Amino acid sequence: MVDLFVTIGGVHMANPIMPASGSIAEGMADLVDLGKLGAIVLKTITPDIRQGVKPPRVVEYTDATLFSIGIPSKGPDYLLNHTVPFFARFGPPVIASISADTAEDFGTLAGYITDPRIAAIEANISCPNLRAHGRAFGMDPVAAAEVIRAMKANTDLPIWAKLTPNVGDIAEIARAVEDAGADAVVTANAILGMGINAETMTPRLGNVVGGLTGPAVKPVILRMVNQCAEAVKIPVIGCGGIATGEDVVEYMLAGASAVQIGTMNFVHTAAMEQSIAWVTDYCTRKNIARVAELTGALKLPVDQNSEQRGAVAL
Amino acid sequence: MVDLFVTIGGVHMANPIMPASGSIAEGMADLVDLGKLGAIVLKTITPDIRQGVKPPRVVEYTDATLFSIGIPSKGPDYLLNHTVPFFARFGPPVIASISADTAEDFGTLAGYITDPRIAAIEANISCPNLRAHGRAFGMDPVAAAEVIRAMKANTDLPIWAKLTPNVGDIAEIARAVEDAGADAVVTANAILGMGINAETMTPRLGNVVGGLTGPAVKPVILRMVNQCAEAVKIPVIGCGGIATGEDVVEYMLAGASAVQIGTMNFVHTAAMEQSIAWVTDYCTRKNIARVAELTGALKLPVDQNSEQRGAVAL
Amino acid sequence: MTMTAMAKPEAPSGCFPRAENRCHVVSNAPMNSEYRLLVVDAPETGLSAYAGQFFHLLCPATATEQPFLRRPMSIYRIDRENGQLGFLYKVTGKGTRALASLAPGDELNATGPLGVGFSLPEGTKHVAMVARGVGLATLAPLARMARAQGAMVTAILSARAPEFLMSRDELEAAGARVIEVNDVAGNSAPQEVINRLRDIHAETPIDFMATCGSNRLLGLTRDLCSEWRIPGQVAVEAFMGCGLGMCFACVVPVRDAQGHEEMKRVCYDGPVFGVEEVTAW
Amino acid sequence: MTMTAMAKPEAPSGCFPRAENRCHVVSNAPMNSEYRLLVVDAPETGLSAYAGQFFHLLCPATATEQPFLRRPMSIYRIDRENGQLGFLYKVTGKGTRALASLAPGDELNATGPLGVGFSLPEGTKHVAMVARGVGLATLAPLARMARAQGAMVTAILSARAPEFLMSRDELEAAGARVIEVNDVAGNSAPQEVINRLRDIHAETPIDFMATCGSNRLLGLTRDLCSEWRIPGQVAVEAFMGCGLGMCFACVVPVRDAQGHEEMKRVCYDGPVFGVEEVTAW
Ligand SMILES: Cc1cc2nc3c(=O)[nH]c(=O)nc-3n(C[C@H](O)[C@H](O)[C@H](O)COP(=O)(O)OP(=O)(O)OC[C@H]3O[C@@H](n4cnc5c(N)ncnc54)[C@H](O)[C@@H]3O)c2cc1C
Ligand SMILES: Cc1cc2nc3c(=O)[nH]c(=O)nc-3n(C[C@H](O)[C@H](O)[C@H](O)COP(=O)(O)OP(=O)(O)OC[C@H]3O[C@@H](n4cnc5c(N)ncnc54)[C@H](O)[C@@H]3O)c2cc1C
Ligand SMILES: Cc1cc2nc3c(=O)[nH]c(=O)nc-3n(C[C@H](O)[C@H](O)[C@H](O)COP(=O)(O)O)c2cc1C
Ligand SMILES: Cc1cc2nc3c(=O)[nH]c(=O)nc-3n(C[C@H](O)[C@H](O)[C@H](O)COP(=O)(O)O)c2cc1C
Ligand code: FES
Ligand code: FES
Repeated sequence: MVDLFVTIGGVHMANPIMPASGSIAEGMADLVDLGKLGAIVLKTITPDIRQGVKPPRVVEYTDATLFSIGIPSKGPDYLLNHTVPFFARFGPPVIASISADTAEDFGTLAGYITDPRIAAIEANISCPNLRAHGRAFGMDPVAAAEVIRAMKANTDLPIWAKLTPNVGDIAEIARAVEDAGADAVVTANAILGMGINAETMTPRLGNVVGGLTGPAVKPVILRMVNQCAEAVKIPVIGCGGIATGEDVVEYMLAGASAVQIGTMNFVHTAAMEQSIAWVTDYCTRKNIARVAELTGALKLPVDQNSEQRGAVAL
Repeated sequence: MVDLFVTIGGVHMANPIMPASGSIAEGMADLVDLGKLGAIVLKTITPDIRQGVKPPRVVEYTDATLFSIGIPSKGPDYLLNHTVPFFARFGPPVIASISADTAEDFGTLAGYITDPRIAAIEANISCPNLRAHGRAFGMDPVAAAEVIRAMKANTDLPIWAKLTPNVGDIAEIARAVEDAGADAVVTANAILGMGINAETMTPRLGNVVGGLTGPAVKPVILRMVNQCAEAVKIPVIGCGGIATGEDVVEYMLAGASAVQIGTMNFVHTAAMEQSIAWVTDYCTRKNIARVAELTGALKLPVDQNSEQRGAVAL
Repeated sequence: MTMTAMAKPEAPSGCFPRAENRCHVVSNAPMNSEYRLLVVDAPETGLSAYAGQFFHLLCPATATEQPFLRRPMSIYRIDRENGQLGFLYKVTGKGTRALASLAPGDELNATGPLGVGFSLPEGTKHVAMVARGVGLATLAPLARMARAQGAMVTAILSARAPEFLMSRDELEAAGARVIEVNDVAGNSAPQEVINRLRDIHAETPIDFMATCGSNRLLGLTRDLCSEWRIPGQVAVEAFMGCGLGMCFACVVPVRDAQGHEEMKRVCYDGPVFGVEEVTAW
Repeated sequence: MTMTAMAKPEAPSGCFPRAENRCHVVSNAPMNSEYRLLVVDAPETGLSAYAGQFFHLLCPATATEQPFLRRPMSIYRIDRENGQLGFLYKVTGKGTRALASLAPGDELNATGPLGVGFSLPEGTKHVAMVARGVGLATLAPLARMARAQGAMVTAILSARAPEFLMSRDELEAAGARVIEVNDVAGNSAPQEVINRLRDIHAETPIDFMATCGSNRLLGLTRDLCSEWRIPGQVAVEAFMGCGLGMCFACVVPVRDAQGHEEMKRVCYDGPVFGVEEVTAW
């Protein structure tokens, strides 16, 4: 019997696999036994009610997608009165995700939704910071830390900081949010991208830019997870392009303590369940008693320090 | 007849298509008429002689590759005595590419290889800066600008600054090198990534990290080209995942004045020639007299300012 | 509360009303130069589909096409007796080209049934449906549903030219009266169709209308429904990510009775909406 | 100057010695449970290949495999008379699984001929070659080349078990004397092979050796060559990016006569090197 339990930033999980924010909603319960997941991460909400951006909202690539949704949100009351009760009944810990236009609003919202049915709050700091010309909070260590501090000041729930990959040095941001009190980091949100239709000479997305997600981004985010894991002591949750249990293992070897699966839920609703099964088999045949032993177990060359892994030399 | 001529940072080119540094070598001349290219960009050299990193040096993905080569270099004398004469005889302008451990070394090397057979020098600032713990020069606007200034002080040849995509705000770096005197920017080098073999629990590359290249990176680099083109007045050369003439057009619409094709040369040696033909057909059927008219011709929504394109909102 | 929401099935706890159905292809024959009919053997869950719902099809990778996302296809035929489902599709891009490569015996992974389909008010006597192109695929099972509820069905099928018209047989087999119009004959213009419908209504009053596939047809259906004060529904299309209401990619603006506009998910809140709810799409 | 460099063909200006050859598959039959022989009709440039060179094959996308990079395969048969090329390959991963799906009439895009192959010193009288596994594919055309130059050829073929042994016919047809050894019979251990070679050398002196496919065989070949003071060559394998000397992915450490080690490209400086040049790979 493989022990799949992990504890991530104060949250006890039956296994290290959970959906990424925005990749499941009520509809998933029509096909999948949500009780089997390590945790249930909800879609980001904002303090206000939002409709999201102009369609088209999705572009397809060979093994990636470019989505731009614009965080449609029904606000915190809907979350507490409808979404949380809906998902809480399945058993796994429920993780809320929030976003806001300013650090203070992050804090206020975190306080407002603090509730025993919520196990932790994920801070989606990839969204635009109104005070910084639309740059994401997560692109600046100071702004990122402010968000986490504002949230910690308003709630006792564990805070997971979901980093943006659109930075030069993600380890620096991870360190900043750790110092500000974050209980875990999620690495990472989507990579900013753009699609163009040559025939019409127009952007493929109503919002022009969107987030690149899906298997194609895995090598990039895997590297970032490794960089974060080397930089901080709090757990790192890997998220980016995971499709199979093998991907889960790769992320854990790179340093992740748990993982989130996003886009693949749209293509194969069984992706999370199958990944749990694959990881269990892997540990069994490798004689690994506890899945947590995989975290950071990558065998790196002894003669290479981590500084030598900070730049491309082609 | 479509006019394919473009002038990029002081270099006159018969068409806007050229190989990316490191994607062709003498062997290409055995299959392809190099005389048809817009320019011939040579592999990066360093002042010293280097053997490169430990194999394995390549990992394959669905439509991307992760390479880590380590810039093997035979040094500047070999460049001037062998490489330049070999490529100069084909006709298109020859662009040298250099890298070094410090800004001063960039300057010295640029001066040393200044030669009438070389039309411009590309500064590969994606390589590690020895003074900044291995972070790339191109990750820091100050270091990037220093490199360009050192080169400009030592040569009259046009300088193209080849940016690294491993930054949060590529427009900031583009502005810094423009201010330092760069004649064009190349956007961009490869995205830092990592591959792991779950079975062996080891990195897939001898060097652990490498550069992700090929079609999968196109949406990300296309976005960066658009950001650079909005930020600077000097020409932007698009480079990342281009496989077809359609990709070339997308890059030009996003703001590129010319493009470089890298990884696809390894798969289809005819990729550059076929792209030139496709772009010619495209312009013909769209009644576009000069290919240069495509640059920046993307029709953006009128109600969205460029700040709204700086972050992901999913 | 919108009318369509009434039809949303309640998920019985512990059982799953939707599934990734692993179906076997029975046939996948061309109907004309553009359309193909894909018939598959389907498991129980798949067969619980009703008119207006759709499936999200995993299109196979081929030598030339590797579609990443699934593709939505309306359910065209629900044959519970033979345990079969049918999809009528137009070969347009990489997903449908890949679908066209399926041969009898191949597996098709079809997630569904999905979405909220048509809901016919009890006691409906005469359903009029107007459709063009692939919209026909969506309306065919509605004809069967209406007949089973005892209503009469008149279907106006519109096409570019007579040779592109499909589903006449399917609809007639369902017990519908079929009227064909086409651009070549010049009798497919909105005003012509409106005149036809007025005549039909004068003969046997229409008390429910259904449409899909074109903004023009939606416009005329909405107008007639409002004039005759009868309910009408429209099946809407949108680019999809998940098909399950999770990604919010497939939204269209929907107006409620108070005139408030809200973005609704075609895959989960629809694809069938009241004609008065949908503005343009 | 390494010995192998002598064989590098000079590119005649204005014409292209290598090409993306668009070949048509003649046959692609399994030889045993692991190996297949792919025979294609090839254009002129492809047919200019010689022993030890390779082609970089574009493996087709299939429903389950989409290899992105090409795959290097040694030239196993060069049949200029019939305008055909043959590749003997082992089905191991996604590229070779995709190759296995090719049917007669399909197109194969084969870039080549590539690399520097074997070069037999003039006047060579007796070539001994030792190979195991797929290494046989590389050595078969060398037998023909040697016979054409008037040399006698002895080939020691090693395999796990007799049923995995291949190319006996191909080699005998080329005029080689073939000796089989295998692990089951217990006569394939290096010392056994060395003893065999000593006996052969005592009978008819060997003045050139060739090998490939295993570090153990390279070691014994290097030792015997140095003992007998004869030249020997080895065909090396490495993971490749471009196959054309452009990406520097396929390097191996190569030592020159002065003991200087340098990283050389298997695809462009090799794949055939002097046995004394290659350390381990
Ligand atoms: C609820 C619903 C039911 C549908 N029922 C049918 C049907 O019964 N028969 C039929 O032929 N078609 C139907 N369609 C349209 C069908 O989904 C598209 O034609 C198909 O997705 C095109 O895919 P492609 O890869 O061949 O084309 P491509 O043009 O290559 O598709 C590229 C992308 O655009 C999307 N796309 C393209 N056209 C459409 C469209 N009209 N609607 C939504 N997304 C689109 C694709 O899903 C894909 O993401 C339906 C669409 C929806 C939303
Ligand atoms: C010059 C040369 C000649 C060769 N000739 C033959 C031959 O005649 N017959 C034959 O069966 N094989 C030959 N090989 C080995 C053959 O190229 C590999 O078996 C093949 O690339 C495996 O690809 P795959 O996708 O099936 O396996 P995978 O394991 O899926 O390949 C994954 C990656 O590893 C690389 N790779 C895997 N194994 C090897 C290997 N042994 N050498 C180099 N790269 C490898 C692949 O190219 C690919 O990039 C040769 C290799 C070289 C370098
Ligand atoms: C349609 C869509 C909606 C998303 N919504 C959110 C969101 O609300 N909050 C958030 O933090 N991340 C959101 N994400 C990002 C994912 O949670 C995840 O970080 C990203 O998709 C990378 O993982 P993947 O490659 O497995 O999809 C969304 C992604 C997609 C594709
Ligand atoms: C094998 C390889 C070697 C490269 N060598 C160099 C180099 O020497 N200098 C450089 O500036 N970029 C180098 N690059 C980066 C390319 O020039 C290019 O920026 C990158 O590959 C993205 O383009 P692509 O997606 O078209 O390949 C190399 C890329 C590859 C794959
Ligand atoms: S397609 Fe994902 S919400 Fe409708
Ligand atoms: S494979 Fe590219 S240099 Fe050899």
